[in-house]
Amino acid sequence: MAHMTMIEAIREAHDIAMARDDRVVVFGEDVGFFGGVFRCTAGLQKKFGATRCFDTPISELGIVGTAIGMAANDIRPVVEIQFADYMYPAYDQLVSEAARLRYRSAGEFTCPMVVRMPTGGGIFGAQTHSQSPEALFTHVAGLKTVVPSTPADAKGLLLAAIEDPDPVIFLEPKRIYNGPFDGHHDRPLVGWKKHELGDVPEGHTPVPLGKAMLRSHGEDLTIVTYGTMVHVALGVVTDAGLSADVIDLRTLVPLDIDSVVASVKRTGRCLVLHEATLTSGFGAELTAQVQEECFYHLEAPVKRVAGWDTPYPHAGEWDYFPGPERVLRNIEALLEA
Amino acid sequence: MAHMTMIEAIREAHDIAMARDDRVVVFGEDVGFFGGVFRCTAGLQKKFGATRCFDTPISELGIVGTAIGMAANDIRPVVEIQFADYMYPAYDQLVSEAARLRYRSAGEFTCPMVVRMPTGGGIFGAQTHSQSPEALFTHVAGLKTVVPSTPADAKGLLLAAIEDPDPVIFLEPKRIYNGPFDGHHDRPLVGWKKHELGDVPEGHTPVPLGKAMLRSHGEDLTIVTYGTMVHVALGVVTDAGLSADVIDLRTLVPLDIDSVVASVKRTGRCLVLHEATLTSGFGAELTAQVQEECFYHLEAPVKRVAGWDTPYPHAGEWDYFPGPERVLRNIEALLEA
Amino acid sequence: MTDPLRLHVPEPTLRPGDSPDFSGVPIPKAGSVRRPPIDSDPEDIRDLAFTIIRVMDRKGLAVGDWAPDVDDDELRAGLRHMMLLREYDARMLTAQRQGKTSFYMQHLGEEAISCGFRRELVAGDMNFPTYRQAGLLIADDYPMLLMMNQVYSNEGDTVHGRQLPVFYSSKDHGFFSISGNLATQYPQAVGWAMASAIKGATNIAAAWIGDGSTAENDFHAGLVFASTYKAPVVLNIVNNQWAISTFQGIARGGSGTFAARGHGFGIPALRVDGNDYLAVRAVARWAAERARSNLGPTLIEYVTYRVAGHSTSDDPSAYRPEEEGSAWPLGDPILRLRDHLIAREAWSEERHTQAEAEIRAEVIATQKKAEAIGTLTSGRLPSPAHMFEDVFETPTPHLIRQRHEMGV
Amino acid sequence: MTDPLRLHVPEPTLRPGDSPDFSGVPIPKAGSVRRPPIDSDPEDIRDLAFTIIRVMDRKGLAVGDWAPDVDDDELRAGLRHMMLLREYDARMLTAQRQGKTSFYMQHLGEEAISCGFRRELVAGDMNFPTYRQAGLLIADDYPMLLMMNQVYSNEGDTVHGRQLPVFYSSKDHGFFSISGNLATQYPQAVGWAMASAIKGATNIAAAWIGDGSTAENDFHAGLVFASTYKAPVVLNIVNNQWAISTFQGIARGGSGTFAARGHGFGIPALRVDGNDYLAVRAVARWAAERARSNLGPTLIEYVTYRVAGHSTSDDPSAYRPEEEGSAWPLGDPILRLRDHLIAREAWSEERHTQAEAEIRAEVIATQKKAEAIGTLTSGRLPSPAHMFEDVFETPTPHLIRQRHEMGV
Ligand SMILES: Cc1ncc(C[n+]2csc(CCOP(=O)(O)OP(=O)(O)O)c2C)c(N)n1
Ligand SMILES: Cc1ncc(C[n+]2csc(CCOP(=O)(O)OP(=O)(O)O)c2C)c(N)n1
Ligand SMILES: [Mg+2]
Ligand SMILES: [Mg+2]
Repeated sequence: MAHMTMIEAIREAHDIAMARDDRVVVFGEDVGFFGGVFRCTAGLQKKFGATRCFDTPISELGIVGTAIGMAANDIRPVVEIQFADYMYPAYDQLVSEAARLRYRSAGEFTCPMVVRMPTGGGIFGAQTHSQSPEALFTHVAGLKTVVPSTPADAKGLLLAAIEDPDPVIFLEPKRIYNGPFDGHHDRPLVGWKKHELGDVPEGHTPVPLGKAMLRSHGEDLTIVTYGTMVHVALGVVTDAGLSADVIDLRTLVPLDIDSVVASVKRTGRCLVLHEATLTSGFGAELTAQVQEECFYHLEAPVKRVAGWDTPYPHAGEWDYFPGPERVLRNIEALLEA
Repeated sequence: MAHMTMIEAIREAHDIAMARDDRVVVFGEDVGFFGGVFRCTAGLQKKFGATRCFDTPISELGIVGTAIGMAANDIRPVVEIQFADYMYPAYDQLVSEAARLRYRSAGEFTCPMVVRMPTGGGIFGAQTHSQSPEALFTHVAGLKTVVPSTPADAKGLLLAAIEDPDPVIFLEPKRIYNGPFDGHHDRPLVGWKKHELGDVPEGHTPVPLGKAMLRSHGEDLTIVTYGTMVHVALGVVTDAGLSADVIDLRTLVPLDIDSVVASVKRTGRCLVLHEATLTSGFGAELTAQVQEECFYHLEAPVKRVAGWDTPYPHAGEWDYFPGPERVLRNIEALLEA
Repeated sequence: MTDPLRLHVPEPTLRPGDSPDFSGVPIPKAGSVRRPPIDSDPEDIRDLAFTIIRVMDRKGLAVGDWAPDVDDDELRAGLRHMMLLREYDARMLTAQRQGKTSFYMQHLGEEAISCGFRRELVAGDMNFPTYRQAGLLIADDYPMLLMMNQVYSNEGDTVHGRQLPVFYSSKDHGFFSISGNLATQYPQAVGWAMASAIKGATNIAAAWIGDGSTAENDFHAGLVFASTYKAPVVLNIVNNQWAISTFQGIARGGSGTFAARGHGFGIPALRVDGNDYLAVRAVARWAAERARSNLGPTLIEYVTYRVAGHSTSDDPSAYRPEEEGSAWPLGDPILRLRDHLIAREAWSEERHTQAEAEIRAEVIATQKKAEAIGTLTSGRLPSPAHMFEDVFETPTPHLIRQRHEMGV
Repeated sequence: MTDPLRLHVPEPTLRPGDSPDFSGVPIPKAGSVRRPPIDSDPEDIRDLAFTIIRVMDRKGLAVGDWAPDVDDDELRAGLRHMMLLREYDARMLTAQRQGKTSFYMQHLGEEAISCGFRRELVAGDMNFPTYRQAGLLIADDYPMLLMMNQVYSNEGDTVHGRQLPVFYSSKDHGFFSISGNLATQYPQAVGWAMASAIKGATNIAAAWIGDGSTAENDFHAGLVFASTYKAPVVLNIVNNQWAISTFQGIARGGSGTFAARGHGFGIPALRVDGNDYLAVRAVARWAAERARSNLGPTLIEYVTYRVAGHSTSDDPSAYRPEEEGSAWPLGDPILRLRDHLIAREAWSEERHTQAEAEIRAEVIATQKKAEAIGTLTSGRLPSPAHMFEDVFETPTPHLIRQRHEMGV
């Protein structure tokens, strides 16, 4: 075990995957010589050569489109979209092509590929560096969607994603690249290297897709969340001394609904929490499933806390972000309901 | 009042809007000389000239991108995407640009534009002529989303959409262009001209966005739906002699949740019905809102019936489509729950 | 300077009711265009994007630098492929009209392009076709029964009735699964070719697109990546003059030709008579050799004419003169190759008539077999269980639950 | 033919530690490129995409056909605009480093392009800028206080703190709201221009993009539509040699220049010295006149160098030689215009030094005013209520509910 940041963990996952399998090839905007604007691929070009890790033109469509062709030709592309906010030019290739290639060809052509992208807010990045578009992937049959919340998971889930035979969208909550942000932007951040969750097992240690992780155990309510919001939830639970299950989904598709249902049946109350805009966010799907499976155990309606239904503002970052105060207020209401 | 098909009603809405306002300009692939592959714009070029109604290159990005620029320059573009399945190349322009222009510029630049697209299955169009991507729009702050289910609504809502100061996604359920398909694909279709719902008021008769319509009134459950599925629901209710509210949402954003809540509070049971894939479909949002608002009135969990979470198949059209049998089976289960 | 601006909307010169007239289309004489070395600087061969490379002259003789070395047997095979494709098209069109399937798309007049091109590739190369290159399969001896099964979406369809008719897929025959989304496969072909280079393999890729579809984003992405990484790919544009109801001037805009698009990327571009089987083979060979020699991509524009409707859902008489197809000055690719074979004394009118009859019988026999399995509206269809397979390699618990709910 | 293929990955010749060397960049002599009539056939002026149009020679004299007719006052105004922009950049960069805002992007070395271009447009024309054309505002006398308020996201920001610093918007000054998504505004500019033509108005549009961003889809869509409808638009490409860490060879690929991209669309293309204020004005004038005369679009590539980092988040020393900026052979646009003005005896070293001081004082004074209103981290910020406004013209019931929940 070694302490490292999420960035280092991601870099290590690349490094291990590339060393184990010649077919793993890494590319994207600024990922080659420079090593990525968040440095997640730093050193790979030097170590594996420009044929295995290279810079691309600024064309998300081209990045994903060529990756699909490569994946069909026995290469295992791991590509970076510089910010999730810039994935839209590639969306057609993801939805119409990557997601359906196996189906369309009855397995004759497949698309084992990972599309990594930094996601989420909290860095004063405004509308084009803050989005959380996970629901735009979860609605698409044929895509898997992963959101790690710790360095160990980032490493392990990325390894599993690279080894997965199907296309995986890998969303990296950029606000927690360096440490577990609990939503208290006015307090100093504790870096991963000094945090108990910063421990990362050595070597080739994939974490299977589709398994949620209970990050806190309690009796009064279940908080279902993922990514940065895991740490906001944990912070609120600790600070307010709540007795709550905090479920870190880790993978949205395939979804570990059984873990969620087991918890909610026990607690009887459920809060669903994410950064993305509320309407048609992934929280809607979670809520729909929870109310269906746990209806007779619920003591109050499932409550969603999410980003407002507006574009992501700049100055209003902390008004927009569903931080500790908003979360706590809603939990209190939920516990009283 | 005159009976007409939904295609004729859409054409008439264009015609009226173009005659009333010089700024209304219509374009898209094959919409000019030919009048559109579904003929929704037939005759407009002849009547208003090629400057007001013209063919475009096959570039959905270009169509929407230029429309945004025009809208900012005091033109009112009404553009057609040939099938909703082909809107993805334009998705970035819709999400990142059209939806946020007013916000970004604090109202200095706006985007009054309508993007029409035939949507939904039931025509043996397989994966690329059958999709229902409404949830990909409802998640985006700044877009309105409309789905008519009758010729009168198609005309009236389109007029309202064209006059709306903001971008409107106008989804036309192609399976009911010619008549109200009830899901019984083995029975002959009754055309709109012979159907009571085929009546269309004459002249300039906009139907306001954001108001649902109760299509059937009953006591035992509420079916919330839109588009083609309105007619499938009505068929099931009639055939099975059910006492049910059938709510035709007509507009998904803004959503007339009050009408839904009022009904569900009365019936205590709610079925949400759409063609799109289940996971993260708009039904998830509806379910989440209904369970939150009606929790203490619900006698059973809200039930969703939707397309399976697979790409849309060709030969298996009627296995995929959530037809009368599947709807009835779920209603029965819901009534027993 | 203060005159009001006006919008320019390109219009074809002729519309229904007008007499077809191609006198304005300059057609260079066969053999008149030079064949440069494959490692030429693109700037030195710019002119090849503004002419038409043609091999067969009016008498049916193969003339000029581009006349490829193809022997009689191979040419007779080529003729047979085109005739098979045309007969296949005719039968499937009728089958669709009879309600045996939902949809069909023909190649009428464009047979030389896919049939000829395929023969210049080798096993292991990969085509990324559109819906109008079934000749790539036929010229590679893909079983026609499988093609028909696909069109009928019957139990014998290798893709389990999931795809629209004519959206074939065959990895073994170098035919990538067809998408219904135009142009998306252009950058994929480039990526496939890049993978070949990454692996140090020798196989190349071929991308296909229609004139209308060059307006799509993906065409640009394909060109950018092919240009940057010198990908071993042949970038084909089939200019059959029409998108659906839209003539090529709408997509082409102010550039003289589609081939010219390559020049903005430093990609050598050839423009060729798409109805001249020999010319198609010659340019395909040139481009494939370039790609295989690590010289990078080549753009090829095939000049042809879409004689039939866009698809069975289309009625071209609504937007163009009816007889335009027969007036098309580049002629019929089958008749032209037939005449060439006769001119080189490797074929005869009689053998041709006989071959027509044999091919018809062969296609009919295959069709009977296919229909014995089933059509979209009768017979043995794929099991609904297939609907839930291949979404992922291993179905998710969620999909298993849906499949149970469906009861299959 | 059976040698293994290899992937070609373009690399800049120099990396950190190497000595800058631009001897390989051919720089034509000032005045050596001819100025063709604005209605020239694009084919006849292809060479203008492969050269560099330059006006000011080494002695600071304006020479050749392209030397524009601009009077002393106007040139002194141009010099002042560039100096204002440079000073503004310097102050805002420092402010960001001091934590007063989140982000900033400089123009260092590129001032001539936006400052010069703006002066060839008229009121009512519309620019669709990227984040590196603030000169369009400054040269149109947009209040610098408003620019600073935007950068600080304070209460005086006309867009209510919603946008990232430098994403200005001003309809009155022909400056379209900046998007953070690269290239998206290229087709919008074309659409805006088409609208002008549809209405029979006389105003034109200008699209802006960086060298790296030409790889995006939207660039292609913009070119296709501009070419087809002959839209009255000037299509600008600012080639400052770098995207973020990626040199222009990655986006450009095998084509000689970015200007050449226009040739595939029959769009006339000019390549110009972007550090030569007079040359910028000359080509802008030529292109604007073409557009206004209904002759359609022009593509212009401005050859320049991004002297500073990409943004405040970037450290260029990690990927290029440190002194590359000062070795850039096209010089500094401010010094070059200063020298020209001195050569034509309309300026002096003393006046320049004095102007520098005045401008600094002016910018500092404005900055004080802005900071008195507030910075991102202190003072009066926009009310959170603004967050819920302008999503739609009329807020939906849903948004009103959220706003109430937020308590604002
Ligand atoms: C992205 C997308 N947009 C629109 C369509 C609808 N469509 C199908 S074929 C076609 C015309 C294509 O014309 P062209 O590229 O010239 O090919 P051709 O049919 O002539 O071979 C159109 C518009 C589509 N399939 N995909
Ligand atoms: C669609 C999209 N992809 C990626 C980015 C991230 N990004 C911002 S600026 C930039 C480089 C742009 O380079 P260039 O076009 O040359 O403009 P310059 O910064 O040199 O003026 C990148 C990759 C973005 N903003 N939008
Ligand atoms: Mg065509
Ligand atoms: Mg640049």
